Amino acid sequence: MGSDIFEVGVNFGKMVLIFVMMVQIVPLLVWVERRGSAFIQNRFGPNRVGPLGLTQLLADAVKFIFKEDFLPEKSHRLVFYAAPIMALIPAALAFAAIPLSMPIEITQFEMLGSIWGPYRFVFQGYEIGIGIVFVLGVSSLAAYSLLMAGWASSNKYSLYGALRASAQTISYELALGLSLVGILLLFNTFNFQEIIVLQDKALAFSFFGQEVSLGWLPNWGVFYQPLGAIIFFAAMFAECNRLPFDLPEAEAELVAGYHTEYGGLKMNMFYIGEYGHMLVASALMVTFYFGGYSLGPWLTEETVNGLSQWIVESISPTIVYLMDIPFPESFAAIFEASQNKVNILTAFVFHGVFLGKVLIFLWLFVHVRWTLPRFRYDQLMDLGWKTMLPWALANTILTAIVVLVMRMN
Amino acid sequence: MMSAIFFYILATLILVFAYKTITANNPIHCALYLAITMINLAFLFFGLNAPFIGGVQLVVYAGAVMVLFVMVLMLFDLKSEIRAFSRGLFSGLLKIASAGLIFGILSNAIFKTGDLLGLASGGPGMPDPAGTSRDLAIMLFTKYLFAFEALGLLLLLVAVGAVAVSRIKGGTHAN
Amino acid sequence: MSQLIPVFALAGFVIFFGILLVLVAALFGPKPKASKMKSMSYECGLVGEGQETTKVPVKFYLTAILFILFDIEIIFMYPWAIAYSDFIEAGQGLYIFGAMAVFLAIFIFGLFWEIRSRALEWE
Amino acid sequence: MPISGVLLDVGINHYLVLSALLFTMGMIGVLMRKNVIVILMSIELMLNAVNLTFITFSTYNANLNGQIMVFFVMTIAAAEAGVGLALAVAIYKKFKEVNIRFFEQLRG
Repeated sequence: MGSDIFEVGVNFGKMVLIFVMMVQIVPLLVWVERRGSAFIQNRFGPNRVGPLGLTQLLADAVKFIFKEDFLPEKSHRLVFYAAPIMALIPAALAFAAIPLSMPIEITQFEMLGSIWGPYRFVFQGYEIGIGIVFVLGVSSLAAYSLLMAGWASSNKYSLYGALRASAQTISYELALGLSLVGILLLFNTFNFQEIIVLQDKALAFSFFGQEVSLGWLPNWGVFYQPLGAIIFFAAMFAECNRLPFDLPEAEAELVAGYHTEYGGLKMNMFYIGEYGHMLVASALMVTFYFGGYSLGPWLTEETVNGLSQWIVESISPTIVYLMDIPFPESFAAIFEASQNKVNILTAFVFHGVFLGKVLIFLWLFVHVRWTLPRFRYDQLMDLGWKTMLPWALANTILTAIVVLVMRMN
Repeated sequence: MMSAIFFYILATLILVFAYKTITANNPIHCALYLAITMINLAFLFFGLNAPFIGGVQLVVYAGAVMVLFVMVLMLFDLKSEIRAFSRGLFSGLLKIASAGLIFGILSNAIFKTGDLLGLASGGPGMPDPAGTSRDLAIMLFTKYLFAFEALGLLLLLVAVGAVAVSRIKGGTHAN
Repeated sequence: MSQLIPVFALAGFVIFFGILLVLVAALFGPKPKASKMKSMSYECGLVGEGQETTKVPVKFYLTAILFILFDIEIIFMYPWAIAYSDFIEAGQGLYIFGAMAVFLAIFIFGLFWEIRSRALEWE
Repeated sequence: MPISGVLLDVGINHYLVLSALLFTMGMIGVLMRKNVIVILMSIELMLNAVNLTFITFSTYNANLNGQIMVFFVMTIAAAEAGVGLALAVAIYKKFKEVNIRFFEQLRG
């Protein structure tokens, strides 16, 4: 029973952390986006509030709270209020299924007068066996918030925006789902953790019975699936309703799309959903095609482990020496070197690697937004159905043939 | 204990939203409630060690079919129905009674034969949740291969049929 | 099962947080007197028509229905992709490839038929 | 081997009764509602109840045939929803009517 409560507590903490992470990425990304666009367009961007304008978004958040809570006439109250809440759910649920760092084994240790059993800690909201299908299913729920918002606002531009957005989302979901079949053919598993472990080694495969090995490259999916990676990334842009696919918000035609009638915190919630979606997109991209938290031969687990062992062993005595004050016996364990601390430090290093990769892709999102012009709606649908879907099919067939030839003996 | 509580929460949610689905006046509300019902059912499937089917339920039912329903309802007249239910007290009572009869027959069958099959207490064993997706795939492509190909053909026919219906005179896309 | 409790906890937490935000916005926002012009839906300054007279192209609906059908075909490929290597190792590689080739042929025929029949044209 | 499933504590009958209740609700919806699209939705509800029964028996018997059957049922249900809605939209475009009563008078 005690371990149950411990587990529930740990899980609850993880949930809160992951959600806070998703919510906190929004002000950061908005700041990066505004500064980045200013940089690209040779302007200044927000630079008055705080250092480099960093607290601009805090000021914005405070402003949002004190905005009027507006409900247009003839709107459907329940659905109108439910739509922004619904916008938060898909991104949060999907992000929690992605492993953020390597799982660590915590051995038995004693703290605060009681013994905490051996425990396997995963840096992941939940280890779900069929991760890919789960993430696809959860993120396909995103269409509801668009449709609900557009319909409940009782505004014809909102309705058009919602229909456009949802038609676009579902069209690109096909290319998205199909480009993942190549990854599944290669790795034969739905589990994110296993996919990452399979990528965490030097690039090596057998080709007509001959072992080809490129020791200096990691075994990343992108080297096997370049076309799939491109299709996946482009489809993800459309799923997030980002430029060049941001037709639902084409200002000149549709005012502001499905959230025309929303203001203040409720509109902010749509933004949290959108940026959360970007975060999920980048994390998925990293997990499928760029090795997740691992860096293959460039940064092996042994290296990091040795490094963190050295850090822990050299720092712990220093702290014990420096803090030459009598502290209670029960806290003594905190400052002693142990295998657990080495493991935790290693996990954090890999988490840093993961975050670094994700940040690169997030910057790509911003960069593309200020580089490419917007598509016309018919071009957008043509691209989705007539270009990306056939290419994704070709990628699937090609992968199947190559896998068949390579693995058959 | 935990799992029983979990089951009862899910079951309550499913029943409440299913009830809302068949009683809400506005068809769009019906569709949204049905979507919530289906999401909860997907989680029930996850709990029943059928994770792949749960995922498919999320992708196909909640993510595609119900979105189609919501979109179609938005294309229709947006005013909610004044009378959502068919009229007639006698026929209404008859309908309720026949539904009750079906439920009685079903529950009778459940409680009479549950012990007979020897399933009520635990059952012989469960499929291993880790291996089910792969076993399911292998079974699908050996034993059920013909049905699988037939379904592919059916989907093609439905796609052609939907376009054809939209083309006929007075259809959705007729000029 | 034990995987599912966190999923539900997270969903519940997100919904709770969302409701909290909506409530905060409702509580702290100013509440000026409502007026007819103000609560009208914003349609670029014209008198708002609302949605009752809105004509929506049925095109969207055809896209949605084709999406469902192709989505299911793609979902059918997932178990195939999972079991592909198992079949190859069992020496049945050509069998599993042929099984999917027939299905893919139907899929490709359907896709190109839709493109040819101009069902996916947007003007 | 400990089984990690919901069924650890609740028996098979709970699932079957839940499924029967869902099926009955769907049936009431089909019989009582007037809007043809809501009737289609009620049919989906009934199909879902049947799926739940399949999955329950599949899990309790350790037999995957039930899950495959659910897969097929989902496919057919989606196809049925697609065609049904296509017909409903076609009729609506022509007669501006979604009442099921009206459909009785369609001839030829």
